[in-house]
Amino acid sequence: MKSVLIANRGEIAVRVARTCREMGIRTVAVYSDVDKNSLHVLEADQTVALGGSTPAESYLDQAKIIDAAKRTGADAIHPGYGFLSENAGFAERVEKSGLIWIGPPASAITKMGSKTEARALMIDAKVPVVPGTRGAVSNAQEAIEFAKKAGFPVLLKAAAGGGGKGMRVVRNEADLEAALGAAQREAKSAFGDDAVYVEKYLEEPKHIEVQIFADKHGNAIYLGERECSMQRRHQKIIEEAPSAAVSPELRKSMGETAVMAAKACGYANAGTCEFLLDKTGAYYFLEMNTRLQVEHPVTELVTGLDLVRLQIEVARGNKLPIKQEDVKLRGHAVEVRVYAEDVLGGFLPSTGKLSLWRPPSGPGLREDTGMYEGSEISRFYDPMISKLIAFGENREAAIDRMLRALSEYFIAGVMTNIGFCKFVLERDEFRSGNFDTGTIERILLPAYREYVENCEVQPDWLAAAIALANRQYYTDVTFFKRSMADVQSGWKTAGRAAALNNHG
Amino acid sequence: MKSVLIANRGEIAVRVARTCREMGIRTVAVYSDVDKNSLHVLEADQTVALGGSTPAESYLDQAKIIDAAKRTGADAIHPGYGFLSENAGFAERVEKSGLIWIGPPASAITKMGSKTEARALMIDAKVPVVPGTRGAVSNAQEAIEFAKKAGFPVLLKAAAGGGGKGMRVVRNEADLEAALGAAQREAKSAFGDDAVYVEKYLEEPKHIEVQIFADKHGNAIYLGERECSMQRRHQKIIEEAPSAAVSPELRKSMGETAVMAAKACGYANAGTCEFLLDKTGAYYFLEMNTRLQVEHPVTELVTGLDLVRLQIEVARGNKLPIKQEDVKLRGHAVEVRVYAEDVLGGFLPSTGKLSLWRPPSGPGLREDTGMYEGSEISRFYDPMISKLIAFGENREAAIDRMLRALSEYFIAGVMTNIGFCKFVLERDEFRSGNFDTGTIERILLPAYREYVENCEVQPDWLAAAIALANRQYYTDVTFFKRSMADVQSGWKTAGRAAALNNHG
Amino acid sequence: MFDRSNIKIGKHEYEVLHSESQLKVNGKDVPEKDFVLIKRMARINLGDRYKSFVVNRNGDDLWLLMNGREYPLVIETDRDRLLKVASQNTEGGSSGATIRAAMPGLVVRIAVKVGQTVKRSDPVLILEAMKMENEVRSPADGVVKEIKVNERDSVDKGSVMVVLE
Amino acid sequence: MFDRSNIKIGKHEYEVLHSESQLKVNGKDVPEKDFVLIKRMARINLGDRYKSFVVNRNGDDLWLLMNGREYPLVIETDRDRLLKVASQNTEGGSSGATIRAAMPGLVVRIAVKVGQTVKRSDPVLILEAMKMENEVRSPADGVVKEIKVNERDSVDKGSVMVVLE
Repeated sequence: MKSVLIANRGEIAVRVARTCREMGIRTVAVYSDVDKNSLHVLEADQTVALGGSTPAESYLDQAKIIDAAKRTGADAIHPGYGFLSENAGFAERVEKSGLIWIGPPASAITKMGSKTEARALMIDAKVPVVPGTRGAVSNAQEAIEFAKKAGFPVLLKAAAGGGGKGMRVVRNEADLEAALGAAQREAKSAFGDDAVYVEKYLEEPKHIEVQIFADKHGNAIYLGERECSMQRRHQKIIEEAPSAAVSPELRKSMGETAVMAAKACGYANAGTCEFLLDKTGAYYFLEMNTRLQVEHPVTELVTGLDLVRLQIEVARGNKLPIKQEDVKLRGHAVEVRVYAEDVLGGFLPSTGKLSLWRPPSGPGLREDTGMYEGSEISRFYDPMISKLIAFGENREAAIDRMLRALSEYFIAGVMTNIGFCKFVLERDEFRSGNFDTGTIERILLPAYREYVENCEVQPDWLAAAIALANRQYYTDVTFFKRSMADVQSGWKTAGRAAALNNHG
Repeated sequence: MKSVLIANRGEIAVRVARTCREMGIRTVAVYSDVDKNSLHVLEADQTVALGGSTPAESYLDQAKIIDAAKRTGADAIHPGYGFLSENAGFAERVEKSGLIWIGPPASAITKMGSKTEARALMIDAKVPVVPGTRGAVSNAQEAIEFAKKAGFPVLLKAAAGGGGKGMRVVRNEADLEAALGAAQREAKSAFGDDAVYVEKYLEEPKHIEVQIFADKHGNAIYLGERECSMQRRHQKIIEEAPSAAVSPELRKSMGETAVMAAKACGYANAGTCEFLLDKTGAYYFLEMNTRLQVEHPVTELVTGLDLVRLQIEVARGNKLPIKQEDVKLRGHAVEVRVYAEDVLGGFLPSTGKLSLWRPPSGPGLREDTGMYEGSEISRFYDPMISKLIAFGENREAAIDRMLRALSEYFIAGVMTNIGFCKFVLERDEFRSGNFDTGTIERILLPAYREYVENCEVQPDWLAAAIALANRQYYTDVTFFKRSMADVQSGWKTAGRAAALNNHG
Repeated sequence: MFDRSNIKIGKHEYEVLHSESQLKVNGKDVPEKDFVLIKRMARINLGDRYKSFVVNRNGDDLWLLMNGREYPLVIETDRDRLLKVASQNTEGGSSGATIRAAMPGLVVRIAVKVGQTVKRSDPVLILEAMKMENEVRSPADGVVKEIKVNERDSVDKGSVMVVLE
Repeated sequence: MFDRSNIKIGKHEYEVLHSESQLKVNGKDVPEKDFVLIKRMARINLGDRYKSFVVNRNGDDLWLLMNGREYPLVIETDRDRLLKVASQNTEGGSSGATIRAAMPGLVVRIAVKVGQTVKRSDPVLILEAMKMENEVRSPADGVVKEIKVNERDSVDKGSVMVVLE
């Protein structure tokens, strides 16, 4: 494998390209029209324009991507996460084109990718699963029947899903039909497949996932768990490794279960078994993600391994270079997904240009991003600015380090969730480790709203500081930035400056 | 300890402030006039202007610094490295003022800080040392006498020195007097002390140093070694942990020797024993640095510890939280000191403004810096832009990661040593681990000069790319930057643009 | 002598008076505090912990960004008021208007030609004063009758620069 | 229709003709290559590995920054030639080598005298900067024609210190 086409964008495309470069592998980036000035384009050895701006026209267009690989002489495709990463049809098409697929066999994706089929397989393998429908429901009536039997609330889930898309909690019968329609539409648009199934909704569980790795020679290992319960709208915001709720014994038990699950479907490459963990310590198989996860860096920091490197080694047909007993966890890692969004406005994306961007750095800190100062957060894609990952000797140190890092982050141009994440990281609910997948929406978001409303910011000082900052802005020649548009018309500039100050 | 004054500037001041913030300790920054827009000023909770621009007027002014600590209510002083960090008089003065000194006892600094006294102490403790004069030489004649006895070449070293300043290799008698004068002047200007002594200059040794840590209760441990042989003009450029030349047995032997040395002088806090290692595996005590080292991050990455946190814990009077058997090394770390300098012009500093600065990031990478886009590299201080540290599962992976990182680094405004460091990291001399403190100047620098002179850059392509870049610069409105000076007069802008292009 | 800034953060209004040695907010003295502004990154020491903010300019809009949140911001300084007076200083009318310099300055650019039709608030010229380029706009619809200055001319306060008809 | 750019990198000169669909360098067609320019960060695919560079503008000077090294760069486009008509700008070249200060600093010691013969890489003077004494060596064989600085003088970056012939 000498050349890899990365069928993705943003931070994960950059992240995969980085390891490829470290391994001496040439990278090919693909990009939509919107992304032509993206970092993943800059970081590749070669680039192919896919055209279009919607995912369907670009990163989901299988023919265009395979054609790009052929034209550039790539001999493998890495799908990243999202987009085509869990599309078994695509994986098959890639391999039929004579290219290496850096991911699990299409057959395993099919089995695990359909959540309904995966559930059946797990039941056969004696892995505990959450009660739910046998397969996708074809109409609202089927869903209602199951819900009445199991009891509300229930959870609608896209069979091909991930990342919270096509997911809905339904608390009573009246809402079910509308929610099902919405979930199916979302699923269709996100994954090209509208199959949705229904599960009993467990109240206040933890979302714990186990990273597994398997090679093509029947070896499989687990790399510890990740704590992913800090979610809003079913999307993870803060992830950790290890989980404060998982003892060494439980880790071993869940890890071995995850390896069993992988072996049951003939798995190879990186995969993640998601479990719900209840307060008694019982856990239920939720689904298996047959790809790299967004939050894989926390595992990398506590194991010292590079998971993309392992993916490539396994895809090359090599044996796993480590055995289970070589996996030694050390310290603690926390990841925060920094989003451009209006938290109190319902986590709505905040689009715009990153007119100022000074990310934190220093000891124990990693940042994975596809952004740079001047980047646009567009409406076409996920508004994630970066993933910030902090390592510490223990959980307290890692969390304190993350708080320090967030306090260093300067962003202008868009609203972000940084203030909210700082708030969460300081709260007892988070510090204690006693939180579940509903803690943010049930407790922390209302508390944050109240905190913001009653926030004593010593406004006199702030006003004074702003006045000084404004004065400095007009007298300090060092850092003033303007666009070329202003150069071309002095009038526009002067007009803007005057208008700016006449605003009051 | 609730508040720490950091008596330093640049990346180390920022690095110390970061850990303080993580520990909930308030930080006070001090700064010279030149540094008023520095990052370490922005990252502190409180700031005190020292005035002046030379070190003597600012970071070396003991009275000003202690006064700043008093006025801001700081209860401890962290000296960083360089400046007053190894000044026993200052350490004593700090403690007499009722402040905590985050460093070793003044008595240990005195013993170890004078290289001549340290040598005597080590000889008594049966630690092997390099042959040299008993103490500082008072005139050239003394130096010549020793050199004739021990044989040329000899090494002149500032008794209070560090960082290559006040150091000169002398290969024959004729050069000795002039070299001594230069070394004394440099020593005086850098450390306020012109004492210089003479050692036999060992040809082709490795520079290996051992990080030690001691508390005030008699406990001392070693945290493995660092390989620091990649030097130019006696200044380290590339450091690693562990060293490819150190076996587990040698590590234990050198570590235990270093701990002995620490105990011999009643040491507490972080310290580094520098050794010369010859090709037979014999090692000689060179000196002990009684402070944090520039290259401490490589040790942090392989041990998983935060050395500044440990410094603060020990300074608080706490016992070391770990024992020798808890120190577990994992993986490999490489540090590159990115300097603003003209490598082929004799490593001369390159001053200017970082008009473009895009540091690398991502997996396994840490950057410690006091810079940001727009920062000035001034002639008053060390022209280090940042320390880049790469971690990998093994030495190869760490080096490849560093190469990847350096290839991502975009800097405009000054020349840098990035191209040279990439060249070194790719060479067999470095890859093999078989290099010594003279390898850069003896082999790699001439090889680099030849490489650059014969470099085939496919100039046609480069010319075409520059033409396109230039066109885009004038048509792409997105990223054009100008200073406020241009805003004030549209004519100046137009004139400059024209002049710019009339250059041919 | 004090500079005055009126600051509106969200719905809260403040009058800030600043001189070399003193700061007053809403009439009350506020002693010197630790305030750092680098690039556009601002940090002020408010008690034990510092507060960071950025003032973001998006076209004509000003926003305060703090803790990931945006607050609408309005700033009016003495200079702004002077400019306002300047634009009122121009003698308007349906026909025939004179554009005078409201302050001493340097004519940086002239955007109109004799005989050119201009509408009210069209840019007429740029006067550099107080280290800023200040746009002088037409006070009325009309035709440029006479231009009494050249680019690079210094003008005194009150001198006629352009005559419209 | 082609746009023309004349590029001089160090001592090498190139004529680049570019249209929407074609690129010619020194008269030879060069097929399309992978070229990315974001912010001022440029990356071009030259075979297996990419090459990154930045074009840096410092006042009137252009520099190519590549692999940490600076190369003086001159770009003249068609547009520049049009502008040149107005202001003729020719540079009187000198044939002898000049030794310029590579950075601002303090002249600590001058090791040569006027009339002295020096060889390439002979020490000429010591410039103190960044707390280090930096030896400045002769770039060529020659005779010292003029010494424009004295010991203890401060010099700016780029200023001529010694002229050889």
